[in-house]
Amino acid sequence: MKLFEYMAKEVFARHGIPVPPGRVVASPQEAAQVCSELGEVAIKVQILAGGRGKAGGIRFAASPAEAESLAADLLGREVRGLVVDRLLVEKKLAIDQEFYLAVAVDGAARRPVIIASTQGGVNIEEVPEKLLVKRHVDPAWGLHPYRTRQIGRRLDLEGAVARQFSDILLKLYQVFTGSDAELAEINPLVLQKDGRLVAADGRLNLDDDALYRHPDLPRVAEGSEVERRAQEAGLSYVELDGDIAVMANGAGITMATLDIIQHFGGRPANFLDAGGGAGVEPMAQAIELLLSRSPKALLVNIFGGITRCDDVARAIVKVATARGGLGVPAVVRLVGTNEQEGVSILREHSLEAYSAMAEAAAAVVKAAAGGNGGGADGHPGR
Amino acid sequence: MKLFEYMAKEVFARHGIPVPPGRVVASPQEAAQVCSELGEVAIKVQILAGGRGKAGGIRFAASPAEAESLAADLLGREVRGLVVDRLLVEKKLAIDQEFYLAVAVDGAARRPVIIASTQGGVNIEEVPEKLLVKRHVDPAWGLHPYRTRQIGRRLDLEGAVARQFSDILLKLYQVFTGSDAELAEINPLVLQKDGRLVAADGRLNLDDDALYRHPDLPRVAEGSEVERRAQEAGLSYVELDGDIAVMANGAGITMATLDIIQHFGGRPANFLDAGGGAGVEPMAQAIELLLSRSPKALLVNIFGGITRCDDVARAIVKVATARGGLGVPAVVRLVGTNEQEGVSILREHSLEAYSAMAEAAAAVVKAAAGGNGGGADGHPGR
Amino acid sequence: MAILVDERTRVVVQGATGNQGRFHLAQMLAYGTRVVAGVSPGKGGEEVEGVPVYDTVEQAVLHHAVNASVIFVPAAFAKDAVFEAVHAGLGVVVVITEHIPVHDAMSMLAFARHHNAVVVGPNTFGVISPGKAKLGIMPARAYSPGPVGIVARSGTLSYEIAAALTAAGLGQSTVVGLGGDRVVGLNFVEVLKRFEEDPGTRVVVLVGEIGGTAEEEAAEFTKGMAKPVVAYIAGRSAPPGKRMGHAGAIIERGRGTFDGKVKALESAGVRVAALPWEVPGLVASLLQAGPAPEPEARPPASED
Amino acid sequence: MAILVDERTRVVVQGATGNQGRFHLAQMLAYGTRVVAGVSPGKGGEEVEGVPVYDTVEQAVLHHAVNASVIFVPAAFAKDAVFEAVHAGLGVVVVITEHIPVHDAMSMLAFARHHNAVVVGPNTFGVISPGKAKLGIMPARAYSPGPVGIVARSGTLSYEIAAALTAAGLGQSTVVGLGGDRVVGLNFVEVLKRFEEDPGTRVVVLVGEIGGTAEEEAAEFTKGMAKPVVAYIAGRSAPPGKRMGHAGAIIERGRGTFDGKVKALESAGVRVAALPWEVPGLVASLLQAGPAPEPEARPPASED
Repeated sequence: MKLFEYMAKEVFARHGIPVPPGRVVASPQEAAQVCSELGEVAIKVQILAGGRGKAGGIRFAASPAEAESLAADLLGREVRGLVVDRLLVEKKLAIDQEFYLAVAVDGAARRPVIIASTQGGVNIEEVPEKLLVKRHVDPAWGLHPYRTRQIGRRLDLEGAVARQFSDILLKLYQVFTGSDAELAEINPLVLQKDGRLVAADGRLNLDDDALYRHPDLPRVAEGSEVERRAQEAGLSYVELDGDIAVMANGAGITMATLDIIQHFGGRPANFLDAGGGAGVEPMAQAIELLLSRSPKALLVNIFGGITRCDDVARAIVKVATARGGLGVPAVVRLVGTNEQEGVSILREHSLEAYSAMAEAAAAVVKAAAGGNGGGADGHPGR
Repeated sequence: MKLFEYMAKEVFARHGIPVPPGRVVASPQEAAQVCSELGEVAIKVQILAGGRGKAGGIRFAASPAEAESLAADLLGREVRGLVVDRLLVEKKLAIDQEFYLAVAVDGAARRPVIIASTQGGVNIEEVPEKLLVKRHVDPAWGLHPYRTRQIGRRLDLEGAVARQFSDILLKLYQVFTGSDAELAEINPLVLQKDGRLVAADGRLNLDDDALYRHPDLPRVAEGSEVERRAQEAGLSYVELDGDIAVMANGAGITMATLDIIQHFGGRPANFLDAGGGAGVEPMAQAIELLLSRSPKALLVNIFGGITRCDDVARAIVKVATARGGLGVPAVVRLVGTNEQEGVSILREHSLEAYSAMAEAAAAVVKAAAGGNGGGADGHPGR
Repeated sequence: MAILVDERTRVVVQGATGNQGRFHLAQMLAYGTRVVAGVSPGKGGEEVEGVPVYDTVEQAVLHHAVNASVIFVPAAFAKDAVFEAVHAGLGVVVVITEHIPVHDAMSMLAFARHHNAVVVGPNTFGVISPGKAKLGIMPARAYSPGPVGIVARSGTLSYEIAAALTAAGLGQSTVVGLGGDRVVGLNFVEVLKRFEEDPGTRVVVLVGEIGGTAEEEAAEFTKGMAKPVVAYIAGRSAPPGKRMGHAGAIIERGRGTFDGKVKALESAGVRVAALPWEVPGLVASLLQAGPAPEPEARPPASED
Repeated sequence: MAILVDERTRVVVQGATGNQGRFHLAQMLAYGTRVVAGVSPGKGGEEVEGVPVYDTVEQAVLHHAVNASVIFVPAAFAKDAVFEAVHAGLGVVVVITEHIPVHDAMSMLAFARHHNAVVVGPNTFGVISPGKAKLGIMPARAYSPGPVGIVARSGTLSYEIAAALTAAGLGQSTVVGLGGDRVVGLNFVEVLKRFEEDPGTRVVVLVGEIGGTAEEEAAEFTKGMAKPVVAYIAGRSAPPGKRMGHAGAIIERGRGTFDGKVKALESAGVRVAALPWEVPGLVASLLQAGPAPEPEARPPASED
């Protein structure tokens, strides 16, 4: 789960990391108010996407009137495909130098990694490797001050700036571990003309699997309405822009199913991993969800291990019965545990099951393109 | 620094370890009041010594009147050589079983050690080794629940009691690390008849060297008046019951000096390690402190490394000058850095210096016994 | 021969009395795996399928010569379970549990590495050496003994491929699930290394997916391997920025793309199947072309 | 020959710009120790006695072939300094600093052990191999080169004994101060082991004191030693329950008594001196009786 900049900065500030004075606002009047308190301000759209500066999402206002008019302009606008409903209004900084500083989970190394650079304020992916300082942290021992000094030294920091940097990095690491974060990033970390370092921008991506132990941290809903419903139902669901709805069991097989649909010339409407061992009810919910987006066809691809093929069949029948038919051509591929029972249940409702993935995929692509594709149209008992 | 039982329990309770309801009191009236609130109570003298139960320092009262009279009896009394000025009045427990549980610094293993036993309520040193469960904790990884379960399992705990035990041990370990403790002990850890575990007694010995980072924890003054003054002056000083005052530099050499005095038939009045590299002023203070206890003789034994012999001589002369003479025979042994200057300074004030420890020790013993011992009587300029 | 687990593996199931634990303990036993103990705190003294349950792994080790564990405990307690297994000296720890917080995973994997224990997973289907031992939740009938080693990130996709190989008469030495999380104990390279050294493996199938750089690192490693490798990579059609179920399966900031992985593998000489059902054909052709298997090491004959 | 430090030891002084650091850096240099760098955060670029100062140990290691450190930083920062030295790969870390919190000590010593670094101290006078290198605060003139190894808990007492040996013409191979704290990096046994293996040491003097069980463990170890050991134990006159300066020097709950230690040592064949000035005589008699020294290992002669 990604936090908005202003939320990340609240967490940073709680840990003692200096952030610019400012407030999050939802109206032009509030923006004017903050400007009248702070003087010259930066007005920044709060969206969960990078590159907002280039997209015009960061403006500067010298007067409350200007702040009000800029805020009015930004609120409600779309930036990077996301509607702006919140702005962070902050005192404008007198920038001397910009650094990059982050702590992230390094999957390959299985350890936290600190990434720092003198090239702050830009997308870190665009900074050449030789200008990055990377240091892994052993979870057994944590981060100690000597390592933060080493990193500061590598950035050629000296004196008071080096000490501030060291302190901020120790605190950022505390934010990272203390919040169960996947990424805690300050970009840019600004050295102001008065010699003080401040976190001018902040990102904090939290581990969804650890949110349960952080009731104090804010919650941010991501994705579309349907994606959120799916998430609440415990499904792993991603919307795509095609027209063939897909349900499979297992992330890898689901991805492969999408690839195969594409291979046969079709366009998948979604990724939906029903997981291993899901029961009738969750799978029925998942199918309902897929159908709510009005696809041209539905492919259910099950290799039954823990997942029982008869449960899959019952889920399909349940939805079809409830809706008075699935409404779209449905292609079902069933293999594995209780395969025979599943196939029988489908047959009783005039649905045919495939056993080969290739055939099923070819059939669903044909069905979506207008042909029947060998599958049923999903109206049971017809 | 040792905390009183009631202070230790306050720390325990802050960490979520169950302790009996109760309050510390300093008057019989308060004791009666607590008893009227809690019903039957235990009244326990608060002293920094073990074995108070056998010494009559724990009593039980069934009524406020009884509590008042017992408290009146206990307050002001001497128990184990210490005057009682505080009592802990606690609800009396219905005891089913008593356990021992502690986390301590194991110097030999260089790691924390957990010690647990089904033989609680007695001096743990008297419990046979085979009835103790000992487990070391690697500081890199800390204590995890599985180890507390293992220890509970070794004590044959089951069900809800095992879960409570595991929880209490995890919290006691947090007390230990979080307070920079040398020892965090619950003895006995009582299993009550209602099935709940409670810390019936508590010890918490803190690391003096780490007190600076625990401003929130209470301070307890230990030792005699003179010992406290010495401690405040940063001296390592221990009172003994002899009559020859001793100052040396270094803990080992100071101990050896006491041994040698005893070897020659004398009785040392104190241990005083002036430390390495002490200056004139602290050493003068130290000598003042020794003389304040009116010893029969003074031995200063210096092997000068960082400590400069001329500084030692100046300190002695300074005290003698200020007091118009040391007032007791003083034997000085000076060897090492700036030895010649030191000897010259002493000579100028008619004080003789030895170079062999044996001779110096023999001389001071003789002087304390009434002879002059070859040293000076400490009156300069005579 | 096989890697990681075989007929000498003596297994404790942690979380043996939960629904999942019970079910898969029975399945593993039925497969012939030597499941000798279960562990569930507070349930010591019970039995599951005739297997004794203990409160702690320490006790299980005291009473049985356990050398591996399969963990089914809930995510919030999984880290503790891994620490317990590693502390008890078990050499292979298979973590089925999913949704373990990534900081817990980093911590428990660091502990395991410091103690030279191999952790498979978390969020893995496990490890199976067909005909010898099954430590995990995979459907037994997809597998048969043979010379093909499989290493996969994903469960069902690898079942699919194993079943296709089995159907084609191409049995497996060992099938290893790395796990679908961003941080897992074993990576492709470490498993490839073991397959390379295993006399029972003649061809290796690598089942990868988009995201991360594990496949690229594997490609680099295969350059030094004597044994041929076949790969299948899922996620060709996945758009950037969307996480496809697995924590790792996401193309972020241009890294971990399908094309990048396929290119890396192909330029290292790996045969990459465009579709899953092409794998058996590629394996069969390589088995025919490959070197003869080394004879298995045998114990010296008894002297009496 | 010597143990722990010798003429090849290349030293960084951590806390080089403080009063103590400066003074002893100069003393060590004057003794001939190869002090090649100093470290003081924020003071990089300065010099102390002509020795360059760096901000970090990492930099000192980059610029010089450092393999040992002497630490003078204040107690609150000492743990960090030890971590830094060990992380940088230094094999011997001498911690002069006293009053380090014991939890810090346990942590830094655990880190050092995990990384196979030797920590001498904390609260030690250091290590000296007379004529070769001095890493610490001991007065140089108390020592001379020779065949006696000394290991002590206490500084001044060991200076006294070393000086008496030197005066008697009995030089030292190496003198090691374990440190006066309750938790220290090296114990008697570990140092005895090194002396036993050191061709340059023929007799070992152990200077112990009341408290703890280190002397008893040492006694047990000496039973297996070929080289003779002489001991002196301070604290005969100390009453129980009183801590005599050193964190360890206290008879608690009947453990660590003078009599117990002397008995353990004597029954292991160690000659225990009743008074410090008896040590040289005992050493001299053992040197006369003992085996001839092994020839020192020499580097192979150059071929040109």
